[in-house]
Formats: sequence, structure tokens, C-alpha cells
Amino acid sequence: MIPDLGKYAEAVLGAYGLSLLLLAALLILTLRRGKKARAALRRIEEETARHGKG
Amino acid sequence: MALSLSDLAVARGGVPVLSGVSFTLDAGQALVIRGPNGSGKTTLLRTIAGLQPALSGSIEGADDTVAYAGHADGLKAMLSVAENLTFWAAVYGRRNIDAALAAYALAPLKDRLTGTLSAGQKRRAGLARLMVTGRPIWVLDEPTVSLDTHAVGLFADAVRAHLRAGGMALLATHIDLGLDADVLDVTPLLAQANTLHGASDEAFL
Amino acid sequence: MALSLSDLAVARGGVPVLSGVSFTLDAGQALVIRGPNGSGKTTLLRTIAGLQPALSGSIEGADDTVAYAGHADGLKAMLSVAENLTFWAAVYGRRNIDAALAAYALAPLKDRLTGTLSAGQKRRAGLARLMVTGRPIWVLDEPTVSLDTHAVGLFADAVRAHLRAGGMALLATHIDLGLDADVLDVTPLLAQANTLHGASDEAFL
Amino acid sequence: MSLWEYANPVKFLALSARVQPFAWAAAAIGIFVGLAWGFFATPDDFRQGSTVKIIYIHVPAAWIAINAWIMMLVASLVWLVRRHHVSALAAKAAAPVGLVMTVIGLLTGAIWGQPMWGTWWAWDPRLTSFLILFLFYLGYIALWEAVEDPDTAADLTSVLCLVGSVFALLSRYAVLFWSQGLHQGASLSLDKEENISNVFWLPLVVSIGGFTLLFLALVLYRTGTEIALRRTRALGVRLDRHT
Amino acid sequence: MIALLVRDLRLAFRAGGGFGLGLAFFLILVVLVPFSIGPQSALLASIAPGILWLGALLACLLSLDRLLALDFEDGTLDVLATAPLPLEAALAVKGLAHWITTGLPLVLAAPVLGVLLNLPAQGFGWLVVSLVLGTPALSMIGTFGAALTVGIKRGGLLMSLLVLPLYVPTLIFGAEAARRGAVGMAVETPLLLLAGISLGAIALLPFAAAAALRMTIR
Amino acid sequence: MIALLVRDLRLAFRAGGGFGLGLAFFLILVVLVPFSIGPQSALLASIAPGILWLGALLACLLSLDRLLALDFEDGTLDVLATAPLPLEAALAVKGLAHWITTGLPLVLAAPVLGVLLNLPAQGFGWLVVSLVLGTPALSMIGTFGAALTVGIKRGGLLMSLLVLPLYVPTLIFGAEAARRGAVGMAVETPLLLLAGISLGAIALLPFAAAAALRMTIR
Ligand code: HEM
Ligand SMILES: Nc1ncnc2c1ncn2[C@@H]1O[C@H](COP(=O)(O)OP(=O)(O)OP(=O)(O)O)[C@@H](O)[C@H]1O
Ligand SMILES: Nc1ncnc2c1ncn2[C@@H]1O[C@H](COP(=O)(O)OP(=O)(O)OP(=O)(O)O)[C@@H](O)[C@H]1O
Ligand SMILES: [Mg+2]
Ligand SMILES: [Mg+2]
Repeated sequence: MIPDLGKYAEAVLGAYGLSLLLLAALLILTLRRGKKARAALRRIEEETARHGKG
Repeated sequence: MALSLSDLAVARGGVPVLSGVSFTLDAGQALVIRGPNGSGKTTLLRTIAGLQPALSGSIEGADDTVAYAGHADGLKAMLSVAENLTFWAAVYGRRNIDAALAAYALAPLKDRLTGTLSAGQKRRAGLARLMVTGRPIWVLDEPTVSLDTHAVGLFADAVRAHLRAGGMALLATHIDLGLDADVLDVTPLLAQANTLHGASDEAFL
Repeated sequence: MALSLSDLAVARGGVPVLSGVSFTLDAGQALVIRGPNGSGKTTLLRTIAGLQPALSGSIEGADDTVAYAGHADGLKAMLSVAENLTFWAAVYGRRNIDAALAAYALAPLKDRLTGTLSAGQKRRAGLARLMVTGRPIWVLDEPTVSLDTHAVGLFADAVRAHLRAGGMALLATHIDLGLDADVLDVTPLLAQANTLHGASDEAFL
Repeated sequence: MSLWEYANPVKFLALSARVQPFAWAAAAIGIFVGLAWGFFATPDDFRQGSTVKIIYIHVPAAWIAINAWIMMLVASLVWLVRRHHVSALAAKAAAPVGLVMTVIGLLTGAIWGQPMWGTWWAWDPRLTSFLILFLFYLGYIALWEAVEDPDTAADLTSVLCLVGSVFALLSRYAVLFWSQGLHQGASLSLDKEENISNVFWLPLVVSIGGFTLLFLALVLYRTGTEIALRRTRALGVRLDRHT
Repeated sequence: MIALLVRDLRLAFRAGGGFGLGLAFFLILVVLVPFSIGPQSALLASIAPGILWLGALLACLLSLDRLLALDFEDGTLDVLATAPLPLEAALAVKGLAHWITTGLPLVLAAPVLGVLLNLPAQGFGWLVVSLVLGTPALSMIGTFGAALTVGIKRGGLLMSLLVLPLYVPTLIFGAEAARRGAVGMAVETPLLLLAGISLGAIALLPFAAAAALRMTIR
Repeated sequence: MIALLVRDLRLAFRAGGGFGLGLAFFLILVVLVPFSIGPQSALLASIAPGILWLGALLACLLSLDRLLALDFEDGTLDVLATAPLPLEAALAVKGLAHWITTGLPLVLAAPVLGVLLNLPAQGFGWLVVSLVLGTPALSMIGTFGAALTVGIKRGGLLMSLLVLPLYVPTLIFGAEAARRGAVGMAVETPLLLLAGISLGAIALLPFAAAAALRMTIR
């Protein structure tokens, strides 16, 4: 499956691996922070709505 | 010449604190601003002095007419009292500091380094700075902090003289200064965030 | 347990400012120190707190019993009020900060960064720090600066409760707190420099 | 309807919600196809061997790193001139993405340099200006973090972005003046022979497209996060007042 | 404006003021270099112009730290911002005062320290010229950095982070001119570019700095 | 004591705190070196260990600046001096917090920056070892210097002046070990001496620092 990379296998695989790792980390952190922020917003919006009625 | 605010709203740290502030101050008048801790007196005075933008409403007559004295004195610890005052006088294009020294009984401390003064002495020097600016509107935030009763008297005299000469004064304070002045209580003016326009977070509501 | 000073003389910046200070403070007592600006109140309190050496005379009962609150509050702007108080409690080997928060009505401000409080709110947090030390002798330099009347009341209540519990308090202030306390006027004690012994320049006289 | 309407957070969020699914999907496809094509289906270069495959990450990352800064510059100008909150927040949201892309560009370049030039790093003009860009990103993000008030932070970072861009440009010329390059320029790229050129070029273009779409999706999502945080703050204040 | 200049200079010369400390840092840094990279004189000579420029830059940077911070803490900036003097002018004057108290002494000390690092004889003149042309830019860029970070606790190091990349072009042209001078090559181009940066910085940065300062003190 | 450590670390990690800024300075300094002395890689490799040590030392030094100054300004030191905690312990803890937030990141970053300066491959290990052994001494000596200068306006630069000579022995042995390591020579002697300095500094300097602090705050 993996093509023959010859003597540079380490370099090429390393470059792909590291880059994809960094991209994944960026994605995960972005999504986690976004989820947290949106959840907090939802909580406070509900609370505001309750106060509006009461 | 008058200072007039109409329907001013101010914010601190992006949070609205006061709204609907309106008053007019004419030559020779003083206004004392009262309100509990955290009600926004400092914020209001800084806005009037032009140090921060208003949320909404307008301020008229404050351009280049205001001398502001906040919690910090604006004096250099490593300069003598006279050097500090002379410097500020020069910034405002003036020269004479004797009247200011006399008004606050600073003559004996004139050549002391400001950093070696006691808290009340330093405050006196900070108040004397107002007199060398030659500006008509004094905006003072808790001016009498650390002052003893004698010095409070000196300060009240200085304000009265300033008013007699056609000046104006705006003071935030928690204690009674014995001045003949109107009082603006900011407690009823506290901002209702949901009715405010122009707040920096308003766009997100 | 008592704090007693006998014939104490203190100096500031190498210059003697007060001499012949003597008093005894017993459990449950408070003493208000009065005197005009620059008379040496701050110097006296710092000496009692052990922050600077006395020129002559002696202080007894002040070792590890004094909680000092000076002009600065000892609070970190970048920590919340609760974090600041918890830290100081831990330094004094204690844990609970609820009583202190309650005494100064700080509960709603508990999680605010201290740097974003108004002058009076910050002062309240600084005074609350005294309560988490568990120390019997409070040494306070102008504690009510920036406080509104309500907060001054809270402070007076806290001092009264502290005294009732057998504590002591030493306060330098220019305004009347409505405490049931003796007053020490330092004006008559002002130093006669030529009668002083132990001043750092004495060797050259 | 003018473009500025989208400076309103609500309008922006609505638009962003419509665009995002496509952006994410297209980004995933573009990156997958570009990288897979490049990795599995392109021949080795006659000089560089299999290392040439690194180009499908290296160049898109470097391209995004540079263009993210340009986008931040535009957004900063919009904020300073028209004070639209969304544009300030978009600049804030883009910076960490740009930083990560810069790091990827640096890392892949370093890994590539080891076999090609026999060194991880050399003070070549292009590499050097890229490193300086990295520093600008760091400073920009640190300033956002350090300033308490959100509007002040937006103002200050915008000014920094403006002044920084001028100096980044100056540095580029300074660096060119200072050192001779090892790095391939656009003219002297590996495609000496026409027919190989296309073989490398097409997957590279797909990959660049994929990275660009990923950047777009990330920035839209992160701007949404920033808006949510600001809105939480604003509502919190309102609740405080009521109670 | 003259009052402000005089005040800043006087403060710098007072005990505990900043005068001479930037210089002292420069001196100590240059002295530490042989300890860290070893005493071989040929090696030292070849890096001398660069190290001297780097040292001057760091000395400038460190002394900038409190250029505005002290004025912020004691309320001076609040008053200056409401005073009749335009803030742009005030900041330009502060930058000038900084240059007089820091940049100028560095320029004068550099030849002496060049001796310590075995700088070739022909390099001294160009070193001084390049510093004279370059240090004003360092002072003005630093003033801008200080204005950006003034209200921030521990802003000093954040300022370094923001300012150092801005210093890069100045450093490159300055050190390049000094290095070329030391080996007898033509120095016109880098010197002209250096002068250009300085002029640009003096003309434009006070405005950016004043804008930033108005934002930070609000 | 743990409360103090936790507080200092938390402050450092807060927005605007000091964490990472020492590191950033180190990074930027190392980046500026080639700009000032030129891009030739052989020259850079020969000075790399020395420059890395010098950079680590300066980063430490700069971040020390406000180690005590901030606590002094807001009155924390007054309270700490009257608290039951011995001042010696408090200062040792502050030194430790400084090392964790500054020294440790420097140690971890040094190899990466070694790449930028073309440090020979065999030198990386010894560079890290020498920094691990040496940076604690830098933090403790710096704490002492900070205690000596804390009440003084613009104390930061004065502190540099006082501390830098004290740093000389640490620098000499540290840089020597790193340099020998880079060219494959024996490194035991300088490393042992370096460890000795660190141990001595940790054992004795908190007492000197506490004594100095009691004098400065009076
Ligand atoms: C750390 C080291 C490196 C950095 C920071 C770096 C940075 C960059 C940058 C900024 C670009 C420009 C992208 C654009 O204009 O859109 C680029 C393009 C490129 N780089 Fe690198 N690079 C590095 C190492 C290398 C190495 C070692 C090689 C191969 C031997 C390489 C090959 C290329 C190629 C082929 C391009 C595309 C050039 C073109 O046709 O425009 N790079 N790199
Ligand atoms: N930097 C800041 N960030 C966020 N909120 C702040 C900030 N500074 C002050 N505030 C808040 O803004 C409100 C108004 O503060 P301000 O300092 O104007 O009050 P004040 O009336 O002057 O009070 P005091 O009598 O205690 O001086 C307070 O509730 C305060 O907690
Ligand atoms: N660092 C210093 N060097 C020299 N003299 C000083 C120094 N600090 C204060 N003084 C002087 O010592 C005297 C006592 O000062 P102190 O601060 O104790 O007065 P205080 O009673 O607290 O006054 P206040 O009510 O104004 O706070 C004053 O005359 C003051 O000018
Ligand atoms: Mg106030
Ligand atoms: Mg006092």
C-alpha cells in the first residue's frame, strides 16, 4: 500500500505524521473550546429566559 | 462657559455602569458626586476628563478646560515638590507656582523629594498641581483621601477661591467637605444593561 | 496577652519623628492614633508591625501577633478576591475565608479579578484579609480610605466583633469611626530631635 | 444588501452556519485527495527522491501562514475604520491557525532540509522571514491574551498588526540584502521538465485548495466561538444587574 | 515640550534614575561574551561588530521597559493625556529623552568596548556611524512598544517579545554596515537604508504610539 | 509554603503573567544573533553553546526583574515579612517558582534553538545537562539580587548590574561544559563545579536574600 519511499522514508513519513498531528491538535482544541463556549452560552441564555419570565 | 452632560452613559471594562447622567455646571458652581463603592464615580469622572470614551450621550465644554486628579497624584517620587509643580505648570504653559504652594502650606516642604513625604503631604502636593494648570474645571476623584482636618480645610478654601474666580469643580467623595455645592447621587442612575445602547458588548445581545 | 510600648522613639528616612510613645493595649481594647499629616503615624505603625527597627524604647507582645494593613492592600490584581484571601489564609495556616467574605459583603465579588474592582471594593477586600490571618492585634493605617459610609459601618462592626472576641486594634485615621476606643494624639509627642538617642545620625552629633 | 451587514454577529452566524458544512466537507475532500494523490500517486523527483512528497504539505502550510496574516491585516483595518466586532474577532480567531500553519511550514521545511541541504536549518532569506513571521504571530497572540478589556485588546492588536506588517515587509527586504538563498525560488523550482511539472503541480493545487478551505472553516468556527464568549459575557452582565 | 524633556533627563540623572544603567548593561554583556564563547581573539574579532550591535540593541530594549510604566503607575500619563500638549509630541519627546540617556552613551562607549573584542582598527569609525544612525530608530520603536504594553502587569517582557521582531531590519542593516566597515567593504547601501528606517520611525511612529497609548490608558 | 508556590505559579500562568515570556526572550535573542553576526553556519556553530548559555542567562535575568518588585508595590512583601512563614523559606519558594516558570522552559527549548545555530549533534545532550545543573543557581542568585534592589525605582537595570558579576562563575562553567560537550571533550570537571555552585546557592542564598529584603523594606 505505502509506496516505496527509499532512503528518505523517515523524513517523508515524519513530515506527514508531524503535520497531521499538529493539524489534529488544532482541530481538537478548536472544537473543544468551541463546544465549551457554546454550552456556556446556552446555559446563560436559558437563565436569562427564566429571569425574563419571573 | 459651562460644562454640560446630557444623557451620558459610561462603561468600565466593557461593562456599562452608569446611564442617563445629565447636568449643567455653570461658572462658579461645584457639584459633589456621591454613590456607594463601585457605583461608577471614577468611571464618570474619567470619561468627563476625556480619558475614556462615553458609551452614548454627549459632553460639552470639556475640551481643554479640564484638570483631572485621580487616585494617583501624577507626581514623581524623585523630584522635589517644587520641581514637580514647575514641570506641570510648564506643560500648561504657565510659570508661577507660589500661589499653589501657599494655598496648601507646602512652602516648608518645597525642596523635599516627593517620595519622602507622608501620605497626606503627598496628597496636598497632588492637589496643588490643580492650581498650576490654570484650567477652569477641576475634576477630582476622592481628593481628601489621607488628609487631616486642617488640610481638608485648606482644600475647601482652595475650591471656594477657585469658584469665586469663576471656576468650576466636580468632586467625587464619601465625606462632607462643607462646600456650598449641589449633590448628584449616582445611585439611582446605575445602568440597566439591557436598555443601553453603544455598550461594547451590545452588538452581542 | 497585651501589647505594650514603653518610651518608644521612631525614625523615618534617618530622621527621628516621634519619641516617648508609651501605652498598653489589653485584650479587647482598641486605640485610635491621631495626628496631623506627617506626624509619624505610619512610621509608628510600621515599627510596631516589625517592619522597621525602633530608635529606642521597647515593644512587647508584638511578635507573631500582629496583622498589618498599610496604604497598599497586598492583593494581586490578577487573582480573584477569593484566591487572594485563600492564599493569605494558607500563609497563616488557616483555611476558611467565608467569615471574612461575609463580614465585608464580598460574596458577590468573590470571583472577580481584584484588579477590576473599584477603589472602595478593593479596600474592602484588603480589610477582609485581616480576618483570615487569625492574628489578635490588628494594626491598621488609614483603613477607611475610599470606603463609603455603608462599608465604614461594616468595618466598624468587624473591629467591634474582633475586640469582643478578645482581639486588639490599633488604628491611624483622620475620621471618626464611631468605635469605643481610646485616642492617642501623637501631636504632643512630636520629636525634639536634640533629645533623641539612637537616631542613626546620632553618632555625628 | 451590502457586505457590511455580515458584520452583525447574528447575520454572520447565520451565514457562517450555511457555509460551514460545505467548507468542512470540501476541506476534508481537498486535503484528503491532495495528500493521497501526492503521497501515493506521484513519482519521485529525479534529484530529490521521495522527499518531494513533502511539498504537498509544506507549500500549502506556508501559503496559509502568509495569507492568514494578510487576512488579519485586512480584518484589523476594518475594525479600526468601521468598528465591526466580527472582523476583530475573526482576526483573533485566525491568529492561532496561522501560527500552527507556520509551525508546520517550519517543521516540514526542517525535515526536508536535513536530506536536501544536509542541515535542519540555514539562515536563508525565505526561511528567515518565515521565522520572523512566526515571532509576529507569537507577539500578536500574546498581546490578545494579555489585555483584559476585549475592545482595547482588539484596538491594540490591530495597531500591532498594522505596524508589524510594515516591519515584516521591511524585514523581508533586509533579509534578502543580508543573505544568499538556498531555498528554491518560484522560478527555480524543481519542475525542470514540463511533463513532470504537471504531475507535481495538480495534486499540489488540490492540496492548497483543501488547506485554504480548512482555514476558512476553522476561522468561521472559531469566530463563532469568540462571538459566543462575548455574548456569554454580555448576558452575564445583564443577569448581574437584574439580581 | 522642553519642560518634559528637561524633566525626563533630570529624572534619569537622579539617583536611581536610568542614566548609565543601559550603558552598564552593555558593558557587562560585552564582558560576558568572552566568558561564554571562549577567549580566542580571532573568533572574537570576527563577531565583534555583531555583538556590539546586539548589545546596544538589548541595552536599549531593557531600559525602555519602564519608559512609560513609571509614568503610568503614578498617574502622570493620565494628566499628560489631558494636558494641552499633543500626546504625539509628548511621546516623541520621551523617545528623544530615551535616546539621549541611553542611545547616545552607547554610541560613545561602543569604541571602547570594541577594543575588548579585538575589533579591527578600520571598523571603529563605521561602527560609531552605524550606531548613530540606527539607535534613534531603536528608541522610537521601543517607545511604540512601551505604549502598546504600558497598562499590563509584567508588560516588560511582553514588550520585548513585541519589539524584538520590529528591531530586526534595523539590526540587520546596522550590523551589516558595521561588519562591512570592519573588513573594509563598501558601507553606503546599508547605511542609507538604516538612515531611512530611522527617519521613517521618527516621522511615523509617534502617531502609532500615541494611538496605542490612548487605547491603553482608557 | 505550598500556597505561596501555587500562587506564584498561578500568577505566572494567568494572562499577562510571566510564563513563556522568558522563553520568548531566549528564542528571540537566539534568532537575533545571526542577524547581527551574519548567516555563515560554521561561525554560528562555533559560538552556539556560548550564545545559548548567554541567552538563557539573560532570559533568567530579565524575568527576575519583577519577581519581587510586583509584590513590593502592592504591599504583599510587607505582609509576608510579618507572616508566620520564615522569610527565608518564602524567598526559596519564590526562587523555585521562578525556576519552574523560567529555567525549566529554557532547558526544554535549548535543543530546538541549538538547531537554529547549527549546534553539532553531539553537543545537545551536554548542553541540556549543563543548563539543568546551572539554571537553579541563576534563579537563586537572581532572587538575592532582586531582594537587594526591590524598593528602588528602576531597580530592574540596577539589579542586572549587581547580578551579572555574580553570574560569571556559573556562566563560565556552564558554557565551558556545553562547549566541551559540543566538540567531544571531557565535561566532568565543569559540570561538577557547576553542580557545586547550584547546591551552594540553594543552601545559602535564601538566607542572604531574606536578610537583604528585611533591610530594603524597612
Ligand atoms: C525550515 C525550512 C523551510 C521554510 C521555513 C520554508 C518556507 C517556505 C515558504 C515560506 C514557501 C513559500 C510558499 C508560498 O510562497 O506560497 C516555501 C515554498 C517552497 N519550499 Fe520551503 N521552506 C523550508 C525548507 C524547504 C526545503 C528544505 C525545501 C526543499 C529542498 C523546500 C522546498 C520548497 C518548495 C519547492 C517551495 C515551493 C516554491 C515555489 O514554487 O513557489 N523548502 N517554503
Ligand atoms: N478594569 C475593570 N474591569 C471591569 N470592571 C471594572 C474595572 N474597574 C472597575 N470596574 C467595575 O466598574 C464599576 C465602577 O467602578 P468605579 O471605579 O467607577 O466605581 P467608584 O464609584 O469610583 O467606586 P469607589 O467609590 O469604590 O471608588 C465597579 O462595579 C467596578 O467593580
Ligand atoms: N522615606 C522618607 N524619607 C525621609 N522622610 C520621610 C520618609 N517618609 C516619610 N518621611 C517623613 O517622616 C514624617 C512621618 O511620616 P509618616 O508617613 O509616618 O506620617 P503620617 O503620620 O503617617 O502622615 P499621614 O497622615 O500624612 O499619612 C513626615 O514628616 C514625612 O515627611
Ligand atoms: Mg473610585
Ligand atoms: Mg500615613
